[in-house]
Amino acid sequence: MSNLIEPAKLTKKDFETDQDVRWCPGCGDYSILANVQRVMPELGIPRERIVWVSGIGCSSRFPYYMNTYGFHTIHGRAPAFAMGIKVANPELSVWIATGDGDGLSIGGNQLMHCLRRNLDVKILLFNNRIYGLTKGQYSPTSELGKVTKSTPFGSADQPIDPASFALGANATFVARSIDTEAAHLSDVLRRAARHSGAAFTEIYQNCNVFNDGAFDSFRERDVKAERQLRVEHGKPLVFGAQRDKGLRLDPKTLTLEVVRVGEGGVPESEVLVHDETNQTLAYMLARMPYPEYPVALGVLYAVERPTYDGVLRTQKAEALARSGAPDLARLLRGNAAWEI
Amino acid sequence: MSNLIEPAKLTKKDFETDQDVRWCPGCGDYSILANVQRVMPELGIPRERIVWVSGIGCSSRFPYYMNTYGFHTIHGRAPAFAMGIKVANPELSVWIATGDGDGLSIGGNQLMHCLRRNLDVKILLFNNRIYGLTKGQYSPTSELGKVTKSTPFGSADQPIDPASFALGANATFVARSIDTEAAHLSDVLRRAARHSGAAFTEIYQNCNVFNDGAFDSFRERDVKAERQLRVEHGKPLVFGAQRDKGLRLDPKTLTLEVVRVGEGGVPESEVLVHDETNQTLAYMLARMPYPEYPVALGVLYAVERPTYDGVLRTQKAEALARSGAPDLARLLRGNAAWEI
Amino acid sequence: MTSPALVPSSPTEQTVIPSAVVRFAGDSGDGMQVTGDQFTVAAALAKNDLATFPDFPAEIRAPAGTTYGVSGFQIHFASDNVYTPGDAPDVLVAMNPAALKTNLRDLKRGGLLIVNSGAFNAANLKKAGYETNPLEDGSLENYSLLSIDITKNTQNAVKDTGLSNKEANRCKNFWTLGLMFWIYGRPLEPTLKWIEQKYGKRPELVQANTAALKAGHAYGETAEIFQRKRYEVPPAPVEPGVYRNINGNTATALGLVAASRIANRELVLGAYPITPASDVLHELSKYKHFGITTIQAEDEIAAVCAAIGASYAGNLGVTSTSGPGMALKTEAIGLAVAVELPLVVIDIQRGGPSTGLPTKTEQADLLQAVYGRNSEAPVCVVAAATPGDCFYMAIEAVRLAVKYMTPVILLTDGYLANGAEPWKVPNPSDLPKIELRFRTDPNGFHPFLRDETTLARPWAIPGTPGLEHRIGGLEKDYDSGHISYAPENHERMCRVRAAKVAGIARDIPEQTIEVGSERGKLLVLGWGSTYGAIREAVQRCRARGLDVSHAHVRYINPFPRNLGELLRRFDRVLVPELNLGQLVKLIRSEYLVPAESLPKVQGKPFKVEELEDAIRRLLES
Amino acid sequence: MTSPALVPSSPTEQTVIPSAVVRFAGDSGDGMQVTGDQFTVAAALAKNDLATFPDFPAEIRAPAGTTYGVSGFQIHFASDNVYTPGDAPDVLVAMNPAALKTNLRDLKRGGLLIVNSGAFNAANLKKAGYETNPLEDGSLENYSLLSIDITKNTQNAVKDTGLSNKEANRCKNFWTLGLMFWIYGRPLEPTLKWIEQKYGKRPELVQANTAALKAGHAYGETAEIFQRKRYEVPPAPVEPGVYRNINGNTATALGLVAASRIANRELVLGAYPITPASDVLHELSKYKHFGITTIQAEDEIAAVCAAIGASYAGNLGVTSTSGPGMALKTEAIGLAVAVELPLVVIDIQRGGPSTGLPTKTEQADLLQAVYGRNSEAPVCVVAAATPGDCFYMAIEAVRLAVKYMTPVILLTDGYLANGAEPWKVPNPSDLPKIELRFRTDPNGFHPFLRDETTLARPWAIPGTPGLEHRIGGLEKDYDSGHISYAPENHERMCRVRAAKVAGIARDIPEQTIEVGSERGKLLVLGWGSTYGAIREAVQRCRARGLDVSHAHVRYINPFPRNLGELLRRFDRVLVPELNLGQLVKLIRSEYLVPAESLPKVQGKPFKVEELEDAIRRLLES
Ligand SMILES: Cc1ncc(C[n+]2csc(CCOP(=O)(O)OP(=O)(O)O)c2C)c(N)n1
Ligand SMILES: Cc1ncc(C[n+]2csc(CCOP(=O)(O)OP(=O)(O)O)c2C)c(N)n1
Ligand code: SF4
Ligand code: SF4
Ligand SMILES: [Mg+2]
Ligand SMILES: [Mg+2]
Repeated sequence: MSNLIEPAKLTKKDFETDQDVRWCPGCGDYSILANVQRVMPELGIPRERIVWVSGIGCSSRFPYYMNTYGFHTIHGRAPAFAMGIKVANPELSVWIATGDGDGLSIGGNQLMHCLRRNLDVKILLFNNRIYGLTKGQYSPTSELGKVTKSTPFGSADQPIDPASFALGANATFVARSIDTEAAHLSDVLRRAARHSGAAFTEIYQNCNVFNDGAFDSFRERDVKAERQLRVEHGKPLVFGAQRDKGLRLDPKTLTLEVVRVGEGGVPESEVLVHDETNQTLAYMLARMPYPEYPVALGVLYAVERPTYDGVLRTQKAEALARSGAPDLARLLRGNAAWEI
Repeated sequence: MSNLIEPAKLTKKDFETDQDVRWCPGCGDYSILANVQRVMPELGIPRERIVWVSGIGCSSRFPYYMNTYGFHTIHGRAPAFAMGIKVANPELSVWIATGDGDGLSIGGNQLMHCLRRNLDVKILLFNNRIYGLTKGQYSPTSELGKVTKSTPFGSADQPIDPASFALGANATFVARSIDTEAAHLSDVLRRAARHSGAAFTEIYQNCNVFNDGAFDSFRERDVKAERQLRVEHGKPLVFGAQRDKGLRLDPKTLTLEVVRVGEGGVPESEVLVHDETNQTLAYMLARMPYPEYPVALGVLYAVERPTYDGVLRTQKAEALARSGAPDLARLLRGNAAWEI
Repeated sequence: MTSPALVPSSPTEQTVIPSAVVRFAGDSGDGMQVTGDQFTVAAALAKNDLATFPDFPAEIRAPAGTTYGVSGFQIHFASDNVYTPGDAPDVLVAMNPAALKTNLRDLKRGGLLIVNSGAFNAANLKKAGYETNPLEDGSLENYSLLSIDITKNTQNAVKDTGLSNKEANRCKNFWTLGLMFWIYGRPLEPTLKWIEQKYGKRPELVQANTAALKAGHAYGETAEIFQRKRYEVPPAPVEPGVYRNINGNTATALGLVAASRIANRELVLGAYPITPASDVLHELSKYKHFGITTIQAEDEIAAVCAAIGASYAGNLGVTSTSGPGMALKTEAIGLAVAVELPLVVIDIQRGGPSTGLPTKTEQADLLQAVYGRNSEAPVCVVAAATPGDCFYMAIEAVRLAVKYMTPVILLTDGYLANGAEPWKVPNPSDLPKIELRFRTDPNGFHPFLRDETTLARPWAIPGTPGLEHRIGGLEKDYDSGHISYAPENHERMCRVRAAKVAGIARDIPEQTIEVGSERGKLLVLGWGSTYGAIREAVQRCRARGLDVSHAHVRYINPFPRNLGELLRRFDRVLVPELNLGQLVKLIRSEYLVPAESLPKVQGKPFKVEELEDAIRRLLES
Repeated sequence: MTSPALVPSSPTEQTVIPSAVVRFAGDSGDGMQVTGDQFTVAAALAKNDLATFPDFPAEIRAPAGTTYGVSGFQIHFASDNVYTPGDAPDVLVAMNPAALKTNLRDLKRGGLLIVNSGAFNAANLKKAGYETNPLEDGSLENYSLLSIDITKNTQNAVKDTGLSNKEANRCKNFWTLGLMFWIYGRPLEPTLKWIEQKYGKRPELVQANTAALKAGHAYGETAEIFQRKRYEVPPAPVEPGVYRNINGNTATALGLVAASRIANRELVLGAYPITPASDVLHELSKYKHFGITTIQAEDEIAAVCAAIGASYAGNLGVTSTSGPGMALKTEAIGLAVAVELPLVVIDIQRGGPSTGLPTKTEQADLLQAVYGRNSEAPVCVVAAATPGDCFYMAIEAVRLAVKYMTPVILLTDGYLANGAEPWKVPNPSDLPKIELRFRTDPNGFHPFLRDETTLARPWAIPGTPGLEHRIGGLEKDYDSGHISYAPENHERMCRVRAAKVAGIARDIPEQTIEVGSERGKLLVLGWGSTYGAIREAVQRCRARGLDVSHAHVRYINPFPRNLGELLRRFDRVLVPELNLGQLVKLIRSEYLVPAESLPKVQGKPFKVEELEDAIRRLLES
């Protein structure tokens, strides 16, 4: 197989499969799929070196629609499969598609350890704040008091914020985007792809069947400028159609406050500047209560740290260098053999 | 059983069992046990209403030595058992003993969900940064590069900080103490006991067999004043034998800095004051890199939020009030029965 | 438009038939389940015996018109006892080409085929994969085809109500139902009343659906073609009483509520959603005022652990799931065995292995239930035979769990879960008794002190003064309950745990023969949801003079105490199962009888015909 | 102090005996494992055949002097073949009262009992639960007691080395070893060399331990009492070759390394620590330069998933665990069945149920291995018979897994894991071959296209251009590999997966008889670690003229193709197992032979005597 010529430049079509896409019409998963299929060719990775791994859920059907290698595994464990794959063949570009149920309910432990290990994989968590595939039970990201089939009196547990969970778990890359924000999502995906290490991206995704409109209050065209804060490294944290609002730190209380910027308000210099290497800032941004604060989108946090697979690779190389070519006969003999 | 008289005031002895304590001589678990047995009587809860639940590990042997109800379950799942216990009988005072392996490796998911649910249980995580019971493999809290039986070339994964994990998981109470600091540990335990909701307490515990001295650099008598920061709500964050060091916020970089306080340094007014209701501050304190910063001990975070069991109880009471006494005959008939 | 009479105007034209099988099939959006439900109510009110089975698409909401978006509902109703929803429909209603495509092969040769010709346009034909229009290419000539433009007829019927075209189209199912009501001579009132209740808040919908229903009915009345196509299925000789239609999951949930009331103990369900088990969670979560708490746990492990925790604290701990979830619960079930706490585990089996066929039925978790734990960890395993039986077996599972301080696994399956049958509503006072005994006396107490008869340890719950004690998964001393690694003690404990579960055989009914004589050439031995199909097949074979009997085990571990003796009374034993042969393995190993396996693993129940054939082949061989 | 001769000075006094069983027992801190190891090396160098078994305390480091802190080491060495570490010791060395207390009952009546009287002080006696001093109260009169103050003798021997009292005491085990060497006429040099290597960095320790060893030896030489107590166990007729001592866990690990080299493929072990499996992880983690990657995962689920992921990516994916961990892995193993990827799962069984007896042995995960998954999820199950056999069965597991694209479960247990035997080191070129075939040709490829002979699907690994494809746990179409819910297809797929695993029977050796004739009155059928005990028992019974044979299954699913026929050649079949009867269930159900169970669940292996008794009883009944 070595007489391969430089592969022709790929297009979106190259990443589409012949399988009928079986999400509900109108599901936010479609736009994410299209977006990913558009971004993938830009990465310059041959299709055969890309692997999509997923658990179970509507979102976890994702690999079937990507014309790459794909492994639709069991509920919640995609990160563990990905660990085996990446460690076995570090040349592969490994992507995980998961949901708020798959990744944060049953799969919370695998996700947490994948992030802290900093395994070099890209994780897209489709957060629709509901279990879609099992037809509409509340998820760990559903709001308190959520009425669903399994909670007719409202859910009794506090939700978790995926990004803050990821930060608490020591992730090296944490980002957020929205299914319908094509350009923004593409930017975030490109950044995630370039990150060396576990890149965690939460994507707010509308489940129009069981949780329709969950994100409308900050996703709809007419409100989004006022309700979304697009963060960019080195840029001030301002938002609003007129870019007239910003985040300021109250150093006394160590809290963020939304301030009017410019005319009638504070000068932009008082507004915090986004520093994606600052874990504390990322954490504050991730956890801003909504709707008192806007929803922070973009790359909240990104730093480089040794990857799990990278360290293992180095160890292997060093061991080989140190011990020389493996000698099975010697190994089997051990160092306390005797001859008869 | 209703002709009970007010129970006599209990003493430490009342909480000791007749079982041989089977930890290694010198293990930090002994001091934690003694401490807990000392604090328990103060809580004024009759022994029969206290339940200790644990997973598997040296630390998880804890319940056997407490003369209360006790359930030594399976590895990592104590919080889930506790959920069933507490929901079934909210009158019980439920305590969990777990380890860094039990609670953060295999049991990470159960712990995370217990915290975000805010189940009203008290969780003591004995962090010895090693798997004791299985004789010394590295744990999720072991430092990167840790050489153990299972990692002769050093571990390849970044550790997780239990307190920052708990905060990211939305815990309502997060504290830290040390096995050997009897008074401090007692204070923290009393606070945890009083907290309504999931109270997470990490206790640094020395495993003198497999990870001896893990905490010596900030635990030993001669260094501890300089290396420990004892936080107290409303008090300035100062430390040092001379109380001449403090933490200041650099609002520009949103980072903490260690400053000299008083003579030749900054005035105490510039030092941050601990606010245990501030999640961001708690997070920063939990994550301060050591040894550049001191180790923060005490109640890092404490807020009240509805508890999972509390909400369920309310829902049940409301349902009963609304629907009246349950009528099984009517329920079985349903609303589309016919008679023949 | 003239309003049709609300009762059949010309009853004399009805052909009396003993039974009929009807299947409604259409797009997910076509409302086939509602149609089926209403048709079922009508059959029930006409005192037919009946059984129904819905066939949901695997996809949540597949694009309209696709074959994988087809939703179906089958009903079998008769003037005699009905045991299954029927092998092959006598009547198929196909609302679009996809529905025809996926369902036609089941229709009986010569059966009545009603299609909505209005949906047979080019786009839909293509989506269904038809190259030519089957209504026109002669491919349906083996059936009695009634091609009606139901779309147009419905639009006409509702045009005065001011509904949008889209909404008007949604009434098609009521038009169709009206027509079917006419064919089977059913009154319209109950459905009209239901429409009123259901859509009360939107009068225009009440009006439109009413109009559609009546128009469909009138179409039957007036269209020439129907003169010779009306049927009457007379009432079945049903025991008098109050009846309701019930599916297995609802019956299971109600059984648990009933058990909780009978035992006078609150119940905690720990569950994680999974098809086809989720409805047990959904149903139970409605009954907080019955003292039922449902916990939607973070995963199946937490769900079962929470249930065990609840039992430990003195509530009835229950967990419900399906195959993959069962696999995850096995470690914790092993703990419940070791600490000897009551626990009810409900496994609503589905097609596997792994994720498999999540929406289809199978009986292949049996060996997992009996053996799927590390080490010697015996549990009691029982299985429900019909949807209504789920109610009683759920109560039985609770009874055994608390009496023997043991996990009990109740096996049902996707077919029982969603299949429905009329169910005689029991009087609560007639239900079995469940007596709970909590230890309160500290005198001589230790947590593994056994009851001499049941071998159960005492249930000593936190909160009881003086009984403070510790339990756990390590081996315990027989005489003190403390941790013990002593060799002989371990064997003694393993044996007593096994003896305890084996002893349940003394507390359960002896195995009976459902149908047929007590000895003979062939015994068909079934378990679980195959009950109806086996029973009917054996009855039919006996009617033809074959020497065959039917026995159905509800208790699998332990088996009824007389089972071996009963099996040996027959020359041969055939074990039909929806797996590759699992019960048959247990039977062979336990009794050394050369039982033969009749496996089927297609995600579908047995057809009565398949079983008849197998019985005949076997008796002729 | 005079230095004793390094070779026995008076060889003529030695009694020649065919074999001996010696047990060393003392406090965890007494160095009994080192003593045992050195004694083993000496026996090996003397060309005895031998087997050893250590008995670690369950606690990590129990307080000194307690009964639960006793650590033991037993060795059986002989001039003939040795199959077990021996039922009951001929010689017991007890270093303190607790060791005496916990071990005495195993000592043969009249056996030699060497005790360190220096440790029999009031405090130690009390900790061991003695009310009177057994050395003085006449309770040991059934044994040949040698009470020596080893503590004092050791202190005297090392007093010149300047060690602290505490350190001096640590040399007691070498003094004892010296004495034992004298009794069995072993040379001191190898141990002296070992001491030199081991303590080289601390010369005072080298000096002290050397002195202690020699002093113990000299004590034998000079103390009157020993004149009639020296034994010689002549060399065994061992095949020439290079030997090493090996325990089961090391053998398993080396087998995996060897398999990886033979197959020329890197291997990934995903594991989560658990007793008694952890040492496989520890051992394998040393061999990075062999291309072995070990992942200590966050839990057992992640461990097996990582192994499957590694297999998917074209490495050899392996996971190792024990009972409770197995329970957690079952869901993922089901996925490996569904996606048909190679996977080796090693279950080092321990006492259960639940946490059970974590440090003790048991064979009770067999049915879990064979049946413990949801739905029809057949896997291959094999079992190792001896510590050294673990090496070969590990290779075999890898060979079958990759050839048949299937999970293979390799069962060993705590007894094999820690038990050791001399092992003839194989020449790598003599090892079985493992050929890997990766699909590279996109022509006509689909992921579930099967090899006609093996029925295996192609291994098509990411990175291969043109083979991009998707796999998962949903059912797949036989002909295209795409998701399919079609009924007949599902049955076809279930059957082909079953046929594939069943077909392995063609690829494994036929079942042979280990000992005895090919037909007869009684066959003792064993599996796993009971090999040695059964073999010896059957040999002894045959020596007494009983008509009994021994067969030992290494392949459990599928069974060897001739097994049924072989079983039927015997009047009766007895199946001894360290469980309540599991293999016997499989045998009865598969072959309908009335095999009888001989269960033992005590966390301990069978004694040869127990088996002999059972055989005799059975043949006499
Ligand atoms: C072990 C196991 N438990 C439960 C299920 C059922 N199940 C499938 S998907 C799902 C939840 C999916 O939620 P999410 O990850 O949010 O995906 P979505 O469908 O919302 O995209 C559940 C509970 C399963 N397949 N396997
Ligand atoms: C399912 C399962 N997997 C693995 C084990 C083995 N095991 C017992 S304790 C333990 C780790 C304990 O570590 P930690 O919680 O830190 O406790 P410590 O002994 O250090 O106090 C492990 C891996 C087990 N008992 N059960
Ligand atoms: S159920 Fe919701 S998440 Fe799933 S495919 Fe449908 S719309 Fe999308
Ligand atoms: S191994 Fe470590 S943690 Fe466990 S009891 Fe011993 S000292 Fe304590
Ligand atoms: Mg979701
Ligand atoms: Mg630990």
